Amino acid sequence: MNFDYDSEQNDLREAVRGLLARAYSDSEQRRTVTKTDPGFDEKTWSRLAEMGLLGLPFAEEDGGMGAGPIEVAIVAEEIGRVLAPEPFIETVVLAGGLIAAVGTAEQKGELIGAISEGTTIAVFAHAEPGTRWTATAEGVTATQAGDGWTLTGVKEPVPSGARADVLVVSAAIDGGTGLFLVQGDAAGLTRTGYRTHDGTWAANVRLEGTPAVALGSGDRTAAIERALAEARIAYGHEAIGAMDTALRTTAEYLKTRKQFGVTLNKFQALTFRAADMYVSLELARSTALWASMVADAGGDVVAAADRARLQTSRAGRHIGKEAIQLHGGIGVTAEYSVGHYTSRLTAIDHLLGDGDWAADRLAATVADHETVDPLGAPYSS
Amino acid sequence: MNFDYDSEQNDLREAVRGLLARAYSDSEQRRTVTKTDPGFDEKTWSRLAEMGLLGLPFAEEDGGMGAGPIEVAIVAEEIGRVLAPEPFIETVVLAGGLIAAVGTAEQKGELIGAISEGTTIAVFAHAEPGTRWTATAEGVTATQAGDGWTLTGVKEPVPSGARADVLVVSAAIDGGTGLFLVQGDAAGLTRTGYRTHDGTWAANVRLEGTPAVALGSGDRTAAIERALAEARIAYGHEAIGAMDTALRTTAEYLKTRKQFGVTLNKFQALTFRAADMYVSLELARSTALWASMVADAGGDVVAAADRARLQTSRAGRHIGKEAIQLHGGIGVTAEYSVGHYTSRLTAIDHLLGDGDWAADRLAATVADHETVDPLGAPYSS
Amino acid sequence: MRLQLSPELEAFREEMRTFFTTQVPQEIRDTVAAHRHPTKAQYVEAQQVLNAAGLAVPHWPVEWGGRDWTPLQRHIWREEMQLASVPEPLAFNASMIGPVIAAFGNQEQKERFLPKTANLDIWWCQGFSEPDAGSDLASLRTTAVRDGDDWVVNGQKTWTTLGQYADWIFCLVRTDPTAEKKQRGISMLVFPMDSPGVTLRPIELLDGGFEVNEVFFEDVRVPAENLIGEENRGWDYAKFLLGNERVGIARVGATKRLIAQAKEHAQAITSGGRPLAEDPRMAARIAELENELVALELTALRVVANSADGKPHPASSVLKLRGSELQQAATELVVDIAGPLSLASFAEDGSDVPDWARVATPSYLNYRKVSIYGGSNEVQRTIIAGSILGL
Amino acid sequence: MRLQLSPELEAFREEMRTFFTTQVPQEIRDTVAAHRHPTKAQYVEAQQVLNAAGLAVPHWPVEWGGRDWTPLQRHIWREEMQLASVPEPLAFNASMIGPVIAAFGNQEQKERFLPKTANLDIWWCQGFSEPDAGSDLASLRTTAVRDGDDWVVNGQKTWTTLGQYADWIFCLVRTDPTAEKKQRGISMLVFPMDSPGVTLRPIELLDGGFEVNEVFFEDVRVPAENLIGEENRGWDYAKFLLGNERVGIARVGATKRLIAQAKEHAQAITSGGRPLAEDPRMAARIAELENELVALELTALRVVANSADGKPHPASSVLKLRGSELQQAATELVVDIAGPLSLASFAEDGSDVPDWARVATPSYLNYRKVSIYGGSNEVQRTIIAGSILGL
Repeated sequence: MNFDYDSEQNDLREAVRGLLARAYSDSEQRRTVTKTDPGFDEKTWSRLAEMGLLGLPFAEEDGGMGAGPIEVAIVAEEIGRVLAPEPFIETVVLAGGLIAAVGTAEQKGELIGAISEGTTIAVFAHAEPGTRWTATAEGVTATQAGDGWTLTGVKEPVPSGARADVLVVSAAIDGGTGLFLVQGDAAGLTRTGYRTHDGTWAANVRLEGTPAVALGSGDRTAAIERALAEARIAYGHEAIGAMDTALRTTAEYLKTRKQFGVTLNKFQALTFRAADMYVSLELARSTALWASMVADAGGDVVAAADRARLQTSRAGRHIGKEAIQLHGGIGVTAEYSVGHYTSRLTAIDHLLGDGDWAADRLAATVADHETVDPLGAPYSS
Repeated sequence: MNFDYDSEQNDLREAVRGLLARAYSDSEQRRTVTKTDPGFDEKTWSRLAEMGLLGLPFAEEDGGMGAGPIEVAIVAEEIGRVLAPEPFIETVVLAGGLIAAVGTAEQKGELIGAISEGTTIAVFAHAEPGTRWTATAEGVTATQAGDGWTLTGVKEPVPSGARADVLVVSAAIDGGTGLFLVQGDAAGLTRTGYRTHDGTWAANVRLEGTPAVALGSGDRTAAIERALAEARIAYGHEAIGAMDTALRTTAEYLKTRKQFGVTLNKFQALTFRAADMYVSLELARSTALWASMVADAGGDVVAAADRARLQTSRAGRHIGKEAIQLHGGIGVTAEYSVGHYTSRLTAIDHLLGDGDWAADRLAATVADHETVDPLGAPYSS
Repeated sequence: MRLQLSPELEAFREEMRTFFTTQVPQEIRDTVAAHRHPTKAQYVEAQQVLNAAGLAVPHWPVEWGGRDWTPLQRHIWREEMQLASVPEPLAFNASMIGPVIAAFGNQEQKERFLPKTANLDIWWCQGFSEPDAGSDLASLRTTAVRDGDDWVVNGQKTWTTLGQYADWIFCLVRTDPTAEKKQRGISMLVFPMDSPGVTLRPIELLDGGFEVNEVFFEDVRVPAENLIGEENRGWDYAKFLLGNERVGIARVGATKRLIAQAKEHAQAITSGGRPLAEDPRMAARIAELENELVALELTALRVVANSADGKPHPASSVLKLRGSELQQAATELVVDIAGPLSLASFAEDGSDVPDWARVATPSYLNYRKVSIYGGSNEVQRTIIAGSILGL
Repeated sequence: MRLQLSPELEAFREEMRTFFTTQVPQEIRDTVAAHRHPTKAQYVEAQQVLNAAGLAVPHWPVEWGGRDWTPLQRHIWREEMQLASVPEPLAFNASMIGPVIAAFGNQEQKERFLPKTANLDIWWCQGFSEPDAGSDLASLRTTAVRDGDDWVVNGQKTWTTLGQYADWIFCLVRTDPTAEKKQRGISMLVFPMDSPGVTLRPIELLDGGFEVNEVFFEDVRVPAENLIGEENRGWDYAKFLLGNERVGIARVGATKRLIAQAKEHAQAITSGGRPLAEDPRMAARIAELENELVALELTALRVVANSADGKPHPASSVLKLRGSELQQAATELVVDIAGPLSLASFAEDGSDVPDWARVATPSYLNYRKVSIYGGSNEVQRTIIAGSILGL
């Protein structure tokens, strides 16, 4: 049992941090990039690919780096640290993860390599206006058409849905939810992209008899549940990076900003609140690190993801609100960095299930155990 | 619409405050009184009677003063201010209230006068080990025996249950819950009294074929619900008085206690928390005052009581905890006053339904209204 | 103690409710209800409808359009306005500079400004805060130097709300740098925003909107007659004005409207096969928020019912503090009801996400300001601890 | 990064679990599990069982009974002890004076005190806090004046936990009133509680129990050889000692036990015709608390896993702060589950209220202390803000 990165993992972190620090050395750079479609920097995307980050979790025979959840978490945390808008989790963890999990050898050969090289951006089109954080699809239905399929319905919001070259779409089939591949230029596909409050971009994806290829076959709800859990853990690490910067920015501001002739860190009511932010951050960090270790150890990743999500949601709201309040007016402006961290933390919180949602799922299981042992079953396989 | 006491009400408040200030000028006096059965001062009880307080809400023709919920609230708040242990709400609002509401002319004539004069202490034996804040009885059942009744079962905890001369007992009957009068010396009645954490006394009341007289007849669940609501409002005012003293005691302590060479009120983190205590107190005070005005106006007293209870419960926990924490070690000792206020607030909170209980009842009604108008229906009849 | 409103007040409330819901253009009220920013034209039209009916500046002296109402009447007027989603009379006109001119201006200034201020023919903005003088207003640096019949103003203001719409600005400037107490030596000047040397820079906020600005002054010449009240007394006028600012800051009516909308939305959202509104924890969360709001409204009523004698009720300082917390809790509730839909914040045509869900998070982020402006919650706690608890 | 314990540590944990649940008398563990205060005899018996097995003072130097365990092993040892409701070795002996004597005492003192201290043959109590020196320990007033071969001690101590059982006291006294830095001039003396001039007054707490005391010293003569370490270095020893005090202060195992009991009780209580445990809000409340505790346990593991090199992990200061909050939240949960039954706190025979419900509120009230003693949560926030955030 230990929480230390090994030297390769430390090297990875330093490398990613360096790359992203150059790309987003201040929040103005990010603001410029996010103002226009696709909402991220294609050049930075290529650099992530060159560094091998886009193939990190995939098997080497599929064209990946054969690394694991710990390495993915390291990248996610660094992304959160500077709010890099590149769709790393959407492409690598969600879409890529599903392709790697249920795709045929042929599909993997075709897509995993292309994703790893950065030449193909794939995203998971799953959320529907009528559903709420489920692992199943209802609004989009799949119909067999000859040896292919056609999809009809609406997916929204789909992060980076307008930019994606390939969409992994969940759709209702007989006896469950299936997964399908839809090309960006497919017939009967209408994508309307828009900017979201946190500076990323999302889309309405309308499918009208759109031709699609089955990704694997049959009901894939379990695979979706697992991929969503892995993404929740990765977003949790992105949130940790964001909270870390938000807290450091706030502490720095308290040390330098003067009111009534003294710096704000002379006001104990403010410094105590910063201390409470630190407490929230460290507790969430421990839980996020643990969740990625559970995934790495092959434990119950869905349960671990719910725990990480609950803790991160509570911490993200606490830190996001306090970071602005302790700054005062400048905190609500788009010209200063800290508010964007609050905005992104709010987005992450609502992407795949918020804290109350996770608490309700955990509440359904409290009777199943006497005490929770994070080092024991079901977390450590 | 106004929140001011009229001159008579102000006089009443001053008189009660004066009487109780003499009886419990410091917390040691109260500690001595509460250490031994019956846990209150019979002399003080007589003085309350002489001042007419024990007959306050009863009709003059029944031997009461013909006053209303506002006057009862004034007395309750003064009781809370010094934590007077006398069973005013138990006897006057609950037992007396039920007798006045459903008793026959004869029963009223016999008991209301005696309660008002302080010669008879009656309490409502309603809680049962197996139930949780309901208006009905299950554990105690009533059986017709000739022209009388016998009761069998257990009531606990019953505030002042061992001292009471007369018990108003709720019991399961065909088609609901009936009310019955049981004399303190009745056959088959076993009462085991004990001290409770807040310095009051309660009892286990065991009935084994105990003879009883019906108070009114038939199902009295509605009358019980109403009496419990009136008691919740009165306890709310007792809590306001207790919170007020707890906050004033804490503020005084911060002004006088020195640490690191300065008085504690130089520490902004502490004074801000005292400010938050004030906010909780004033919001709860407004709600409690309003609830007694609703009762006075003949509005929906049950709904108003739930609102007051929720607000008072949240405020009582907040203020009770902070009062101790801002004092430090001395706050958890029985030799200093403030902890007893926390203890009593905790007792009040669990007597007739806590904040979550009230919130659940209110939650069942949120869909019934678009907005809440505290001056409109159903509160202002 | 009495719960009911008197028959007269009941009638008054009914009169207000009827007027606001029938006389103010629906499309303006829809904009407010949808949490979109009204246009300048909409603000002006709404205030002029109110002013024509004598409902724009009831708290002013009668001779300038006031109604001599009791604090309770003013409370009802304001709450009904918010409940009906009517844009309130522009605070800078109705609650700030108007009352200051009425109280401290000379007769000529009153005649020149008050009617146009009440009718929003002049749109005023506020020049108080500066980059290094936020909560610590008294340390402001903008200077005004007397030169002949003019004051020459140099410096910078910030957080000037809706300055982009403003015709005139009322400004705190330092006229006596030598005064040993920095509160002294401050004066209040008013001048047109199109005066030579005035430049304005809009500041984008987190919701993508522009409602505050930086204003720069470079050798702006202001005629001496534009000094309000006495020279170097500006601090007193500012305190008087900020006192008015706290009035109605509880915003109970607006939060009631927010919660009512949230309940409607929670009925429309499906979660686990049933309306989200029927989820026990969601229902309890709404019930708790409604109850907190009842407590706040009752506290506001206590304050207004008791402040007839002029001096503010001690509990009044609670209103801004808790009022802002409940506004923020209500906007957060709406975001959580929108859930995954809240991501589609800037969606336009071609989106299947309902409009309320799109504006949810921008509103939530924008409302972080309400615990900061108009005397931050930290300032309110300082007042409570100091003035009320004597700490 | 690795989740699993090594096979060796798994075996170690199993060994601890087996020992604690089979070798420590059940009736002592039942007392602890029932939140009753153990008797002196029970404390002594439990510690001597542990000491006989080398499990009382594993963190001491090996020659005095230590085991040279890693921080992670010590963590597992402590957590398993709490999970099994075993009374922990008396902190004043095992975590405070023992390590101080081992580190700073002379050989004679070590031989004289350490074996008896480990075996609880000597029951130690702490003489640090004074009526006017709580969190501000350095301003203590109790004096020790040298007189021949003795020190003569005068003054008063307070919050002396379980002093009524104590054989000896370790005491901070001022030996150099002239030292300009008040931290200097303090020394540590040890002496028997039955020394002439020592009187003890028990302080009743809110739960009706007596666990703290005032101790008065009137011309108490203490032989010079009872000075621990060097004269006027007492402050350093106190800091060293209070550092140890923070170890294991998260009390995760104890809180786990509390929550497990709470869940059991919630199954037994009927509310609205079903077990209270099935109420959605109660279940969610328990789930949130369990999750907070998981986060705390993982943070504690992070700290111990990384503090092998000696210097404490920055996050360690979180443990006391959140650990006390979660202990308090768990006791509050039990009170709310007991509901109306929680009133019957001091019921005895003839009550139908289960024992756990009777002790619920007294425990809740008593646990208010855990955020006050051993460095109040305010002190912890000061440490975090200062040492970690540099504020």
